[in-house]
Amino acid sequence: MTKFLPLSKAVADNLNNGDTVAFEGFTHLIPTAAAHEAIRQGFKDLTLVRMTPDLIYDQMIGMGMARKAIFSYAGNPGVGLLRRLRDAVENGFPHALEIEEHSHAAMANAYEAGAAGLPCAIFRGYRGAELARVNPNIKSVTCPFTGEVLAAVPSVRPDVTFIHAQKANKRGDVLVEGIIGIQKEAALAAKRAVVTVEEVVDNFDDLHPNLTVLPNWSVTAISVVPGGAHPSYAHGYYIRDNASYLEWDEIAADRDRFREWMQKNVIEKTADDFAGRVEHLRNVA
Amino acid sequence: MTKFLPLSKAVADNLNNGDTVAFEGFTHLIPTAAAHEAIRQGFKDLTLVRMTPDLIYDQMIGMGMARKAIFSYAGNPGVGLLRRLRDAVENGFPHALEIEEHSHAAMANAYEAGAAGLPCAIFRGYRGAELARVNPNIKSVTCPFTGEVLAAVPSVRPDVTFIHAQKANKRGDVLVEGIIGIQKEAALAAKRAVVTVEEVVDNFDDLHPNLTVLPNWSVTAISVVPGGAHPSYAHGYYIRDNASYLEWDEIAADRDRFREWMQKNVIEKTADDFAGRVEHLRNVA
Amino acid sequence: MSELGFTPNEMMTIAASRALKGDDVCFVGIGAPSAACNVARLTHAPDITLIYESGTIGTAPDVLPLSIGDGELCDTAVTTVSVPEMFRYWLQGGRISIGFLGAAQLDKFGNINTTVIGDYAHPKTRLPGGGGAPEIATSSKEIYITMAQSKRGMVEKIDFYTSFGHGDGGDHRKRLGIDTKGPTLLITDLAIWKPDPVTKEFTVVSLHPGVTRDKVQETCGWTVKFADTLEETPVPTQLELQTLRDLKARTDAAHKGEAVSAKRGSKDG
Amino acid sequence: MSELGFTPNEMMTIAASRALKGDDVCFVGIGAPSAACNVARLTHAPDITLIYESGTIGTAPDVLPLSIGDGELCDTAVTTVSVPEMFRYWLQGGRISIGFLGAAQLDKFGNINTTVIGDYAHPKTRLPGGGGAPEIATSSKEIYITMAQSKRGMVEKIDFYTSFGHGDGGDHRKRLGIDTKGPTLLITDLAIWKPDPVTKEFTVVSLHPGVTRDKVQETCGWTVKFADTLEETPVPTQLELQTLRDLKARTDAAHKGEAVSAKRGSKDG
Repeated sequence: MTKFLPLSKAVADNLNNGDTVAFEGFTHLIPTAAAHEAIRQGFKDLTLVRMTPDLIYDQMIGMGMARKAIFSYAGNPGVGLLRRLRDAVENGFPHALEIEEHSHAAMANAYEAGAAGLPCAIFRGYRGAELARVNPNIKSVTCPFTGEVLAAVPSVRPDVTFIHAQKANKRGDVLVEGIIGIQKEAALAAKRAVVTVEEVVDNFDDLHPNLTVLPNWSVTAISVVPGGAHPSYAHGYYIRDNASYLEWDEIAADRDRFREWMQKNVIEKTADDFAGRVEHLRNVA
Repeated sequence: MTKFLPLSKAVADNLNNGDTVAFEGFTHLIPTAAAHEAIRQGFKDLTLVRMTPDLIYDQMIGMGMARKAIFSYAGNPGVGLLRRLRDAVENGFPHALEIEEHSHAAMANAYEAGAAGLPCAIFRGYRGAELARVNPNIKSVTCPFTGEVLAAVPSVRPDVTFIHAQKANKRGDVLVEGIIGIQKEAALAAKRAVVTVEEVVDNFDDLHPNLTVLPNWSVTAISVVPGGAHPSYAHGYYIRDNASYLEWDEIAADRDRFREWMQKNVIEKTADDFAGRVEHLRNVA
Repeated sequence: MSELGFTPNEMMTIAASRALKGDDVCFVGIGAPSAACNVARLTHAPDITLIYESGTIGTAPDVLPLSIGDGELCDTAVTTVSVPEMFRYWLQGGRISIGFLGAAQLDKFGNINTTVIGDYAHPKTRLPGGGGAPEIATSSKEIYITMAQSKRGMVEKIDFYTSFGHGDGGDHRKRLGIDTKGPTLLITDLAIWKPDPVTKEFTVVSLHPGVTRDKVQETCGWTVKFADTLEETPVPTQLELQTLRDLKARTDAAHKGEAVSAKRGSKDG
Repeated sequence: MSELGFTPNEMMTIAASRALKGDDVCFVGIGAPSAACNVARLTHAPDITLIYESGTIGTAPDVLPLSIGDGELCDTAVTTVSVPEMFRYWLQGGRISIGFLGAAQLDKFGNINTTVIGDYAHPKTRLPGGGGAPEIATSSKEIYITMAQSKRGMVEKIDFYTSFGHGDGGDHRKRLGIDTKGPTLLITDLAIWKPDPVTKEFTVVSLHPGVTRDKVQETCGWTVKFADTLEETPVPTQLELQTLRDLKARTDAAHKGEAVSAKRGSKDG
């Protein structure tokens, strides 16, 4: 059964140094507020899992919190490279970063297998692709009926997954809608699932029965953080702050400027500051 | 791109003697009208696939149309046994029926793998269960990471799948809602997918973006048959005719009574008769 | 109805309902398990999560479904998912605390047959088959079984292992690499049974009111073991009985075709 | 803007858009592919199905998404599915007719690198990586590639095989058991290229207006093959140009933060 907690406590209770953690979000609903809280609490030695590590993992890597990254596309979506991640991989700054790199199909299947309680996923993938040469966690399985050789990857089973969702009801059931991405799988694949939401509503009685809902007993903790996905977006609440993504490319290009920005915009701030950041992006429909 | 066709033509164009065919529906949305049309057209030598063969497969088997059945639960749901199927298995009447029997988990995974274009599915199943001894299509695969032995079954790839859905829009996109069962997977796993619907609406503009919709280019043909799921139901249109399921138990118990009932209620009827059968079951909400 | 004011079947359902707790997540088989789970929900365990294999999660039907996929289950559910998702994420994912099964044939180690009577290839009676049971039996954290006693149903040796209980007893599950508990409770119309901690053989721990040891043995195909201290199952409370009977009455009316409105489709035209 | 009245980049996008048909189902990469696909949709191919890997199927955005997951894509889609479903049912299921990719590095056989420049373990430049490309390249029925020409981008030997094109050429795909066609079209800012039927080496079949053979060779890192009969790409029509420019203008405005309303959430409170 889930608990409603302030974000600082939800993060402190559920994340530990050395954990394998996923802050998931596929462009939409990225749990920025949760990631910033983890940065403020200064965790170390994390294995960061995500299909599309973007600004928040660039920030955590730049702050020296990550030992390893497991991912399939490490870019600033639509803008370019992740400069702090590059600095870690190319120059070992602030320290070396181990990487385990996959394709999207592999990661999606690995999360799905994790949610399904399986040790591995099989799929038709990596044919002719060189990742299979450099990543020892890409193996193969032979179909016992046709003899076809299929790719196999270990399932993703994070110690804890953080996601952002549109809303919870008072019982603690959680709704994700719009581009639902990999959130359900990431939450169900993890030992613990922490969800930040835009708001809490009385009940879900009017929801269509086939939407993506996580029942309260499948969620460890919920924190209400309006705007908590910024500069990503929450469908139905506020739009993507594309300008911030463009700006990040400059901030992250310089080590000092990065540290200053983090100090001013993350370390000295709280989860409560997110609501103000999305004010100009809110729906006027 | 899909075509809107009268049911008789949709069945004639897409089903052939000897085909592997799924008339799918998991209690909800069973494509009875399509099955009755197939019975009227007198196909032979079919391999019938379905998780829960119920009245319609009992009818097709009783009419001697099936060579083989692939299934996971051959019962009249909530009522008891399927007496025509029993007669075929136990007494070879009207002729012998080959069976390939699985668990629900296996069939669900096999359809899912079929929709995903894979040759097989793996899952944690059949442990200690005797079906693995009598069904040569239950094999195993060893996880290359953990060494765990998982069950493997061939994917289901029907020549043609028939499903019933609530509605299509004018472009031919199809909506399934409520207990969605295995319909999407069954349709996508097949070479050809034929859908009967309750009605056609102008567009789906007001639908929530995350509902179960089959785009028009993934559907071969659509036929409008109001009431086409009876005695099953169409959520939002009419409720399940539980009394008919109870009655079937008596009809199917006797070979002669069965033939008479089929003659009167299927052979001498058309798809147009379904609308009248659900009149008393329609929503008064 | 006996002179006790309730039937053995009612006692069975109510005793089974008492075993369920508010934080349980139950994968519900149809029939007696469904009645027991819903009585629990309507009495002492309002927060219990009931899951039917048709994909309805957290359902709260007003009448008992005739099938596992009646519309009422979806109408009242927290969410309704596809069947592959149900078996992959929710059952295989290890989220079910109690798998609740019935049985056509049962042996003393909780192995269940619902497939065939006689030889598989040439059966005397072809039964419906396993459905979800083979994986419910091994993926749920524990299994409760409920059935009315009879010599035909409770047998020394079942004809087919549709779903695995404790196999030959002892650590047989463990030897197959199955790390869930398996059958931990059997509730019949006459008694409550629990597996012996070592041999895993079902042992009577409580007799329902008015039931004798002889009666239990007469309706069971194996030599029954009784616990050293045998309890008597508390009689149904007025609330339990009334809840069960009301549920059955609503259910019978609905299944005879008195229409319950079909609600909650999509919002468009 | 050249004296021709359009830029090479505009010509590239428009030439690419012309290759798409109304019954195509396109898996769309971000950037140039996205612009080309949407120009096609807004001109000669209104029924084209555009799919982005974020799960939006049959989307029709009014502005180009900055990322593959902008809200506009979901707002206008026929349906939006989960990412595992996208990669399993729609891509791996064989339902994509055209996979449309860009490239950081490309070789003459259509092999693409978007992973690293230099050695994988000690890269000179760490690029974002493959994302969906490794499986798009092998599961789509055919692959179109679009990129602006440069010696740095079009190289004799790529540093890393992020996604497989024709490998070493000839029947290399077939030898790996890959039964899809692979790259069948390359559209650059200077020319249209198609693979030689036998060797599979990209060969220039059409030069864009005002482009010379020398210019194509100067901006390409391998020795360019030209078809015996070389076409000239028709100049953009007024409709094509206007459509592309309007789309870009709307896009630029939106990405600078002028809010487009966030529509179509759930209907409840």
